[in-house]
Amino acid sequence: MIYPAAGSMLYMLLELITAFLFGGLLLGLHRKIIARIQGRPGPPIVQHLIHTFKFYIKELTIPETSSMPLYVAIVLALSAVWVLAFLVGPVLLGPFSIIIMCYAVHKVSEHGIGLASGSPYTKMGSTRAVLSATAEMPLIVAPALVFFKTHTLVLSDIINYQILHGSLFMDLPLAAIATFILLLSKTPFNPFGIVWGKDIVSGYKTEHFGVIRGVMMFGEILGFFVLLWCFLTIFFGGIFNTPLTIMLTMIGVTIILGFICALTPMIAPYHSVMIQWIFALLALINVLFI
Amino acid sequence: MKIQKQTKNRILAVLTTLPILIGIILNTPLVISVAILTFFVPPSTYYLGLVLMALPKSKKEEDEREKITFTGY
Amino acid sequence: MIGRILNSLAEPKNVPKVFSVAISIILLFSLTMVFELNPNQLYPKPAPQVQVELAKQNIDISYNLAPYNRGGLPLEPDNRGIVRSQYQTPYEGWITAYLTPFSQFLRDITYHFGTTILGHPGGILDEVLYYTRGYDTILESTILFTAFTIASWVILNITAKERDKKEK
Amino acid sequence: MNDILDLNSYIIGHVLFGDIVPYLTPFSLALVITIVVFTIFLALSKPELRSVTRFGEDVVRTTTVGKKEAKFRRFMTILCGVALIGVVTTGDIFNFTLFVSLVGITNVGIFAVVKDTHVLDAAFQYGLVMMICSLPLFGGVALILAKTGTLSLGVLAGIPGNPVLNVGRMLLLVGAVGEGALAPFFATKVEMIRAKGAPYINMMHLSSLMVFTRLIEILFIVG
Repeated sequence: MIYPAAGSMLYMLLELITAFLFGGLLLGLHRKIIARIQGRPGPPIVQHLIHTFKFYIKELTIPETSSMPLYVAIVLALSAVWVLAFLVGPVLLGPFSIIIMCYAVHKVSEHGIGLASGSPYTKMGSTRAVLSATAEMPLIVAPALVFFKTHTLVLSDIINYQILHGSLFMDLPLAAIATFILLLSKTPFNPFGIVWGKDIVSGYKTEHFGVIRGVMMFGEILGFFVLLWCFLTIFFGGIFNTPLTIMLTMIGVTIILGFICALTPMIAPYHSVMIQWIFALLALINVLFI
Repeated sequence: MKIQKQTKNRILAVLTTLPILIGIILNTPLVISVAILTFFVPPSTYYLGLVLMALPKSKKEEDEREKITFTGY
Repeated sequence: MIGRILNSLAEPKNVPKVFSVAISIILLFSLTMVFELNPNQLYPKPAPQVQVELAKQNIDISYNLAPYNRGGLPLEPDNRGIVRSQYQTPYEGWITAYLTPFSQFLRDITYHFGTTILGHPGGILDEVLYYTRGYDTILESTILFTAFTIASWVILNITAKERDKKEK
Repeated sequence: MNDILDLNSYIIGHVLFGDIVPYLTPFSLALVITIVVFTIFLALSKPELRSVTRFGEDVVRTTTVGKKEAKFRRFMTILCGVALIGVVTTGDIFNFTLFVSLVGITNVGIFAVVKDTHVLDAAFQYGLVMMICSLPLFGGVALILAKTGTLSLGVLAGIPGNPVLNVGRMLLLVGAVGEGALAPFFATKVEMIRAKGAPYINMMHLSSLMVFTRLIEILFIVG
């Protein structure tokens, strides 16, 4: 059997598909855990993937009020951004700043998805997306601390640093917690998920069905995978640096996330912003320990 | 001349998948393959999805769907 | 308590106030610092008072531009003005003494218009900036004209419309 | 030690555009492509029909942006995109601040022509913040220039940090945060974003986040 060379396009494509399948399974596990904690049997673990594939053969409806071609293009942008983040991050171990950019563009597309359809519910969701862009704060604090500590933001160098000096989690525990909150705010059913809260039907996703929802879910699964991988690599890169250990810890972190999501209620918009801010400020205290 | 929606989608699906296939065959340099994957994976999935979505309609299912008349309200 | 602070931040009216307070706190902290700056940025020239004195004695009429005189003759490669440019260009210092006829007239009658000659739109300052900092000047005027565009659109389409409504 | 290399692994090249001298790294290349793609799509899209429901009525009304208004806002959107390309590629902090203020002005332009009073009120407050923050924005750069004698990021990357430079960075941060309506001052932005015209509003959000990502890089490079 011939393996594709690392860095070739076929290799990257295969990695992409693997990450998509694995991320989908992780989100399925997440849902299962939430159900079990709440005393329900819950859907099977493959359900999230099946859900995504199902949307690919469902009929696509585009509201007449929507702003075309933005309505379609912005969803494609959402998944394209995470494809880029995946290629730069886990596959090529490139600069972390590109992943920050991808997160920022993800916020923009969330906002755009909500606005483009013209429905009042999605508009509420997108207004909240702007509000929740304050999750920017942990995003600036964590890389800043990592940069001051390691003097580099290229992921491969960060990993090398951690192999030499031990994991960054030991030095920057508060920054790691802030990043964990960031990760938490990207998982489904999380307490900070004001943008897709059920109080506004489905937030910015209310109008999106059919193929376009499938593409969106593809992007979200990849995004979850990339953020999880970044969290593990940046703060635990010294311990978990083989594919197997990373996969196992990803499952572990997903279980923890499941527990948190199942046991916490949805927080009101301004309070959600406030809590994320408090964690970011806590991370700033970490500067004293460097 | 107006192209039918299904034909248009098929053409676009082919057009968006083609660069990926070409990239795999030619073994393009790193930066170009990253760019190709970023730009063409989401639209190709989208258009392939659109083609898939329309497929069952052209067969028996379409007739069966028409048989069931709506009797709500 | 924290919730109340955040709720007050949510009111757009309060935002400029909070912002200016934050800036003043930072500025107050920075005032306590010892500033030792890089002296390389100053170009050599006679002190302003000496420049004025020289102009009074009519030794060199170009000193009517005091305290901004940079010397040199326009478009004379052998007699360049003294400038410190950020980027090396072959045209450095060529145009620091160029004056429009009106500015020349101002310069000739009195030595009190130095700042005016320099600072009016199209004055030396623009030229000096252009030849020492390059495209920044274009960018600055772009910002200005964008602001003008917005203001004129608002005046033409909103204010004028309101006036017409009132007349009706 | 070169901070630009630490951040980006390698520099693709310099664009010799007069003397602004932008440089391209993988990071700024990704930003430029994102901005170009977004600007094209946002400029091409037509504004959405916003459905509005009112309490006590059983009707859903749709409203949209007027043609004249849409034209002007589209122009501002494109201008904002061009300014954003400047923000992410420039290799000179003073140009960076100028581009950031151009972005700020165009953002106000996008909202200044909306005919809802609450949006205009919020835009007015945002304009006030922008005017206030031009002091720290340009002051910070002036401080950096006075301390190091250079504005070029390529040179600044090699200069080690010191307290005065840190004050300059702090002022730059505050200024750019205000100019781009970033995190703590989101209130005006949220109010403004209730306006109609999805593509144009989205540009504003894009611009503030792009300014933010570029700002992080610049703060790392300086000092």
